[in-house]
Amino acid sequence: MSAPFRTDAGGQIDRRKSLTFTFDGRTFQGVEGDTLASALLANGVHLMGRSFKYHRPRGVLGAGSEEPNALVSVRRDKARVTPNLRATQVELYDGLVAQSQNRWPSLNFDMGAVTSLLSPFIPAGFYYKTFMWPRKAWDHLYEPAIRAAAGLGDAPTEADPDRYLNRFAHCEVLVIGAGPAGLAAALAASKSGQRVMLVDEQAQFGGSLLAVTDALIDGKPAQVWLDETLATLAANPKVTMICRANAFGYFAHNMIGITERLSEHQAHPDAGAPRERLWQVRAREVVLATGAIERPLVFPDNDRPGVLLADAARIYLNRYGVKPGKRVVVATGHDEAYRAALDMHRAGVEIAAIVDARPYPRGPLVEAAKAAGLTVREGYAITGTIGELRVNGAYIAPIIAAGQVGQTETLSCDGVLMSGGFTPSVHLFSQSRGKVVWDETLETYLPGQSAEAERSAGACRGRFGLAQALADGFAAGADAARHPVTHSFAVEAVEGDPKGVVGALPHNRGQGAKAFIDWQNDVTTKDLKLAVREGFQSIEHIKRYTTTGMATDQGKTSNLNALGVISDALHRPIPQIGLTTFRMPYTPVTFGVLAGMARGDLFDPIRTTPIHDWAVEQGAVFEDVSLWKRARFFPQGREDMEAAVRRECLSVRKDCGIFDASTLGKIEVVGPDAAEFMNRMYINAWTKLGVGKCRYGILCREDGFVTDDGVVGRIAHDRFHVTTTTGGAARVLGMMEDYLQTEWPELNVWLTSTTEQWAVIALQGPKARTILEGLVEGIDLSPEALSHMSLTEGKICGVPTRLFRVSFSGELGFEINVPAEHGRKVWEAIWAAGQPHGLTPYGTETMHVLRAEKGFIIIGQETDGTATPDDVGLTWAVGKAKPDYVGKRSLARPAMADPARKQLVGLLTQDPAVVLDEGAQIIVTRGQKPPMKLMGHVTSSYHSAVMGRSIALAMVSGGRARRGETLHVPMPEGDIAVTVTSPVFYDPEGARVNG
Amino acid sequence: MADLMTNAPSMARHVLRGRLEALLAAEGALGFALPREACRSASLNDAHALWLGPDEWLILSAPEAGLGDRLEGAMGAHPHSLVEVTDRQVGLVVSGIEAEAVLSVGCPLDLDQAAFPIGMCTRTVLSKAEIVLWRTGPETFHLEVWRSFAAYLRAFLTASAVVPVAD
Amino acid sequence: MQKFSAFELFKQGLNGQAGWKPQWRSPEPKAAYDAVIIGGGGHGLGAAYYLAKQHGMRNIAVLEKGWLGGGNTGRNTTIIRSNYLFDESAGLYDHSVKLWEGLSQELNYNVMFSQRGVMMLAHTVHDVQVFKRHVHANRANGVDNEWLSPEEAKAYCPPLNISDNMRYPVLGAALQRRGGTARHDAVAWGYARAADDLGVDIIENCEVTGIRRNAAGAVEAVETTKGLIRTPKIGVSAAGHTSVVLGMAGVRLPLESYPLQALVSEPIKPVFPCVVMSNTIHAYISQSDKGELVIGAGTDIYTSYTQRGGLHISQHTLEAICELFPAFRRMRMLRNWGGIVDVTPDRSPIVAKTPVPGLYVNCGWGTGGFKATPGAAHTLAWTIAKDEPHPINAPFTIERFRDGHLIDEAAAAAVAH
Amino acid sequence: MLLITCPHCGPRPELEFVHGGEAHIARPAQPEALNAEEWTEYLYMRANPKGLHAERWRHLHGCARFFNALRDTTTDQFVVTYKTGEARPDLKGPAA
Ligand SMILES: Cc1cc2nc3c(=O)[nH]c(=O)nc-3n(C[C@H](O)[C@H](O)[C@H](O)COP(=O)(O)OP(=O)(O)OC[C@H]3O[C@@H](n4cnc5c(N)ncnc54)[C@H](O)[C@@H]3O)c2cc1C
Ligand SMILES: NC(=O)c1ccc[n+]([C@@H]2O[C@H](COP(=O)([O-])OP(=O)(O)OC[C@H]3O[C@@H](n4cnc5c(N)ncnc54)[C@H](O)[C@@H]3O)[C@@H](O)[C@H]2O)c1
Ligand SMILES: Cc1cc2nc3c(=O)[nH]c(=O)nc-3n(C[C@H](O)[C@H](O)[C@H](O)COP(=O)(O)O)c2cc1C
Ligand SMILES: [Zn+2]
Repeated sequence: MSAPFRTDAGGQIDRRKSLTFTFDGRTFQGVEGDTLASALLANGVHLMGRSFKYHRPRGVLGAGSEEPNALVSVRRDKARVTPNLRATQVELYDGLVAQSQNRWPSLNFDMGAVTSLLSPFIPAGFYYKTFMWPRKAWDHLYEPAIRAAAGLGDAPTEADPDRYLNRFAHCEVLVIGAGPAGLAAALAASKSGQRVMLVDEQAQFGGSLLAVTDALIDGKPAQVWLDETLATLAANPKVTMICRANAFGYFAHNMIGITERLSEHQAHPDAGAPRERLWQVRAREVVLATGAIERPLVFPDNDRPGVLLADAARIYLNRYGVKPGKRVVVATGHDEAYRAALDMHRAGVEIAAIVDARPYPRGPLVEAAKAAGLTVREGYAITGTIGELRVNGAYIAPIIAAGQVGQTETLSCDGVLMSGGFTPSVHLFSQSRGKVVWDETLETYLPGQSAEAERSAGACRGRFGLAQALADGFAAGADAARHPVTHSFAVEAVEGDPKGVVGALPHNRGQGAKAFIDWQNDVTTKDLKLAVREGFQSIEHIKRYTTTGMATDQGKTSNLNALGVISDALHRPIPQIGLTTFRMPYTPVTFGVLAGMARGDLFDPIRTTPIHDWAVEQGAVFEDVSLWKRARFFPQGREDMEAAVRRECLSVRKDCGIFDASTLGKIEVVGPDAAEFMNRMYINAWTKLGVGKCRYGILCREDGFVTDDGVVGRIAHDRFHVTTTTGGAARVLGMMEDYLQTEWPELNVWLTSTTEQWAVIALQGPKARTILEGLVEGIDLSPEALSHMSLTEGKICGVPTRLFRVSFSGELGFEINVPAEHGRKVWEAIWAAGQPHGLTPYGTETMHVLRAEKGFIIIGQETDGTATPDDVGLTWAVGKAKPDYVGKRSLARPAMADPARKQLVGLLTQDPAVVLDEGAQIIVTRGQKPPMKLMGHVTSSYHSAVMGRSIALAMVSGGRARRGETLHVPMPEGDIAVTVTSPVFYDPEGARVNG
Repeated sequence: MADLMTNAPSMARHVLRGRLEALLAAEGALGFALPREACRSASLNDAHALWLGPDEWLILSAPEAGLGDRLEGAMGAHPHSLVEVTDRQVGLVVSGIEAEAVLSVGCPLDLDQAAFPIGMCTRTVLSKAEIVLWRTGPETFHLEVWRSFAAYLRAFLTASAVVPVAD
Repeated sequence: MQKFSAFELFKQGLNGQAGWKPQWRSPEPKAAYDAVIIGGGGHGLGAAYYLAKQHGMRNIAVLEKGWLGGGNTGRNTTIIRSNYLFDESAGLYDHSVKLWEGLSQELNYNVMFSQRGVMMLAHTVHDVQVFKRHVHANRANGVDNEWLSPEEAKAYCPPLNISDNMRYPVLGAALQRRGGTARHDAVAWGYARAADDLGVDIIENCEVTGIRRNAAGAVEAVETTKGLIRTPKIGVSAAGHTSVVLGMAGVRLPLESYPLQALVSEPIKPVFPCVVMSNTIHAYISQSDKGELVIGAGTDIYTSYTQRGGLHISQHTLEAICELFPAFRRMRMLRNWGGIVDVTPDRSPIVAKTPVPGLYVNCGWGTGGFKATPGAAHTLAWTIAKDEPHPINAPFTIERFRDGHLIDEAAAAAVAH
Repeated sequence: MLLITCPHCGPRPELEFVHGGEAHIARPAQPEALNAEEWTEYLYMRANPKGLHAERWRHLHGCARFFNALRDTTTDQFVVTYKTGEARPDLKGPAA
């Protein structure tokens, strides 16, 4: 079944390779090289979508990424559904399934079109003026209705199984756009031997050249020149060419974001083949050769299916071998439409008339059309179209005065090809923060002063003709490469006048007529004028009030015409109206390709300790702490967390527990000034700490609030082993480096992160010494030799160790640091040695309970960035004699001495079985109604097995003075009475650390 | 993939920092000058000094050679810091015709030989991990990464090498 | 004021919508006003409205260097909520939410305040602790906030991924049902129209370039690109530009201005019923009435006045969005933009008198001041009119940094949208 | 993503850096000697200029050194970068 509108020969398609596809369930045939749009047109299908607001039937308007109308959903399988794709960019493959959008029940008959009838009452911004009463109806009636009517396609519902890649790239010259200007630029730059990249969003390189049929370049037909040029570039190893590549963003310092479609165009992509790739290209110089976008004419009912841009129609004909209809009206304000008319005429499409709004169009193209016998109606405007789902006639009328037309005539046709001229694509230039300037002659904005190492070439800076584009491109390429090559292209081509028309054509069709400016968002000339009438004068306001230029095409075809209409309404020239901001992306970019490889396990690195696998084998349950996975508890059998933690806690207190503390941050502070540096950083005093001794260190920020803590051991006179919290490791090192490098560079001390050098095994419990005894060499574990808060070096299980005698549980405890590579071996040896002694592995949850029983704080749990050392009961740690330390001056601020500050206390519920909620609030008098007078909150709360009851830590206003007081914790079920106590619940004398 | 990525042979690692006298003394023990040019390495037999910062070098050496002790001994009382980090990180060798392209999936540096010649080394990032990247041959890179990031790095590189990236 | 209503729309419809008048006048500035507000964002326009409406000051002007609402008011992700941790903040933001609840009616302008619920996801044990603390504190303060299990969170927001094979599984969520979104532009326009109706002069394209002080040090005039304007009272509501404006009066502030980006997807049929925020992995998302997914990103790491930021910042956010809503991976970004947010060290705003008599400032809203628009405007107006703060904004002084009475919501949220 | 010239390593991508806030705010030698206003000034008050900004960066994932830069905050273009400890170059605006 051959498609009725397909020509017999020519174009960039392969007629022998037939492809079957469906659109809204109907099966069609296309050929290799088609886009969905060209294939539908070949089958005579123009109606491809419905508009956003009025659900007007819409046909394809353009042939590329500027398309506002023909948006479809493409479905590969249940999980691979993509809404809002432009049919003009969807490459056809065998078996493609496409669906129209925003219509119900069908594209031909859409109930939503009733909004078209209501259109007099729902102008731009109508929703701001109504739906306010009754108040509740907004939530339940109006807003849901507005939402249901809005939106285009349906979001996918399944997780996207496709993969996306990333790529950083660098080059000396990046050329964006591979039309004649871009190709010439790449050619010139490539001669320098530097790295050149050439990208184009289309499936083929060539840009406008792909539809050129009659021009000669350097004596060769354009297509031959194109093929040869591409071959030359491809043969150069320093040239990287990427097609299907949307240069979507121009970022600071010449970084360009590009997305490349890798497999979407294939019928059967390889399993696992990535769908798209993000290129982040840093270019020394950029050449923008992005071409120009054809401008529609603005006249009533210019949106009927069958109304196309003239150059797009020419592309369909010459590149895809597709005729837009049998008999067309060519409506224009620009010479290029004559080229389209001539090509149509040659292909056998009847030209009902060329209707030119300009009074005296002249020039070679116009003459050629006349010579070919085509009817040219000079000084005529197209004033409307007839037809519903497809245009079947056009009204035309002579322009008799500015804004006025004479007698209407009707021409029958099945297509209207229109052209108002071309608008240079200054999107990327503008994104780069270059300033555009208004060009009086061309009546358009052109690139002005550059802000980056960049230059524009070809149609995107108003050099429209083929010869001009080639010459301009070549010069730009040479300039960008700083390589003085020249070439003068010999071009034989008929060129027209580059100037066109901007704004709306005059008509006599009355108030009700809708002349569309922004097709996709259904913005008409009337909407723009209404906005002006309502006082909106800034183009930014008009944009936002009418939504013009805010659809998925970002106004590619509409922005300049909108300015034209507003200029008329405000009686101000266009350049005085201003321009809205061009923003990335140039065309829409898939979320997935921006998210790239960061998904699942690659979302963020998963950091694990040397002992991690052992814990996995034991069935540990893990929690995320910054990037780390930490074992939270080790359930046995069917135990839940509560039961496991209870058991683990009791084992530690009775026998011994083993805990993986490897994630703690570690910093080696080394150098003759190490103690001085520590003095300045930490609140504690370090000078007198003996070698082989440890101290619990507190670090404040300069604003006086506690930011981190950890045990610090003195390894040698000039060497400290500093530990930090797991989450704080990088922050603390960064803070120390900051002071060291920028405030005290004279200090002879250096910092090295050793977090991952050491695996850290905490052994806590009365039997810890007994278990360790047989494993160490050269280490005296006796309390006399290794007292609480001291450290020693020696060997364990044959490997070197830094052995700390410290306790975060209140029991006799050791922290065994061994080189990470040996961590698991040593752990297992200790584990084996501990078996006869009831050694139990425990996780972070038990660790938290044990320390809470002892009243030890956790940074980030008891503190929240607003607690001073004194607030959390650590005044004892302050080195009183020190002149200064980070945070000291801030602690002298008035608020820091406020007796109402929250202070760390213990809370005991009057009912010992009740475990308070962490985060629960505290009030003094019971029975309050909101807003209550809040005195503090519960920071930690657990069932304590060893105490046989619940315990909690809390930050309470003036808390230390409230010991013994009864306070209340308001809960939805009622207040819970609590007694304020010391935060140390267990072994307050601290006898147990001695074993 | 197996040939794209291999584990580097085991080696001893030290971070060397210090004032000039200490550095000169260290050079005596090393038998070669510490590279003073940014992002360059110097080697003698199995010992390598990688410039990481203006007063910071990563010293790689054969595991049993005892270089750390010799360095410490040589620098004596001159202000310095020598910290062993042998176990802190692991070495990974990425090599082959696609090495540059695969690394460029996650590394934002220009890895062209003209910009990143043999012998160049630097801390940088590879996707979400910090690495030390050291070019040891036209198509060979030695990566040093903190050990807990190694699994991520391997998985990332494996995922990066799925399509031919010979561009 | 020409009344907005369905009836009026219908009437005008019969007449080609020809009878609508300008929503506000575009007057030339007078030589002097009783008070001048610098900054025509929601906060500044709102302050003018309340000054006129509640304090009877009619001879006042709003000076805007560009177009109304063109600052952060026109660039934000419109998330509104009041479930802040500290009493002071909860008081200020809930004051706002209460005003939001009647704003469309008060202004006779539909600002599309949509109480769709704001859900904040917890991904770690620490998150759970922090959010539960919020829930408890909010309830005790009379601010609605409730804790949801992962399953309840999914029921509230069906596209949410709660599987535990995520890198950071959802462990629960705090939901404020009264939270939601509003139409940003309408807020600026609605206040402008209502203020204009009360006689306030709204002057666009009028940049303040200097502040003049008299011998006693008090303000006496502003220099602008439209000439000198005398006034004894100046309220500054210039968001990202506050340091620059107060610098004109010699006042230094604890502020830094960062780029903050947002983006929208192509519009789609309704799929997303609420607002979801994840501070831990940096995702902020809702669906607008027009159908786009509106997504907030994080700030860049450096200060800037360029109203744009780096691609990697948007990438980071989309990573999180795609993880949380894996079906959206095939959705496409339609537009991305940036704003300039002024951030204080404790992430709480300043709405206060300054050391300069007659000079009042409202700033430091950082990444989260849209939600506070009515409340900030209302309390700023009060402060200007009475030369002393309203009890609700009394804690939000500049002096709190000197004395240490910080209100540190940074602990509460990395980015407080 | 900015391209930042580290005075030690040369031009490198922003991903390797962290920003360190305003430059040339030296920590007072004797904080105790400062009155409340002076300490507040040191701790919190920032120029936050629209235009040339002297700021600190750290090449964290590179040489790990802090350094200073003059950057125009209205364009994000760097005018110069220089080592910590060096005086702020006497420049008024972007190099012409
Ligand atoms: C991307 C992004 C997302 C955000 N998301 C949220 C969110 O989800 N929820 C939330 O609550 N908040 C959010 N915010 C923050 C919120 O947008 C702002 O806090 C709020 O809009 C500030 O309003 P404003 O009126 O104070 O400032 P603006 O709207 O910025 O108004 C200040 C005005 O002052 C003008 N001005 C400045 N200098 C001068 C001068 N010299 N002379 C005259 N005029 C001057 C400016 O042009 C501007 O119009 C977000 C911000 C951004 C940028
Ligand atoms: N006489 C006229 O008025 C007139 C008008 C328009 C076009 N033309 C013709 O246009 C040609 C001008 O050549 P040219 O090279 O400047 O333009 P071109 O249109 O031939 O090429 C531009 C190319 O840039 C690509 N592109 C645009 N934006 C892109 C992006 N963001 N990312 C990736 N690719 C992108 C397009 O796909 C296209 O291939 C001449 O041959 C001329 O005949 C003439
Ligand atoms: C909530 C919200 C929704 C938006 N939706 C759209 C949209 O649908 N289409 C669009 O083009 N821009 C949309 N924008 C972005 C604006 O076009 C614009 O980028 C933003 O107001 C910043 O202004 P600027 O880009 O002109 O600097 C939206 C902005 C906001 C704040
Ligand atoms: Zn560096």
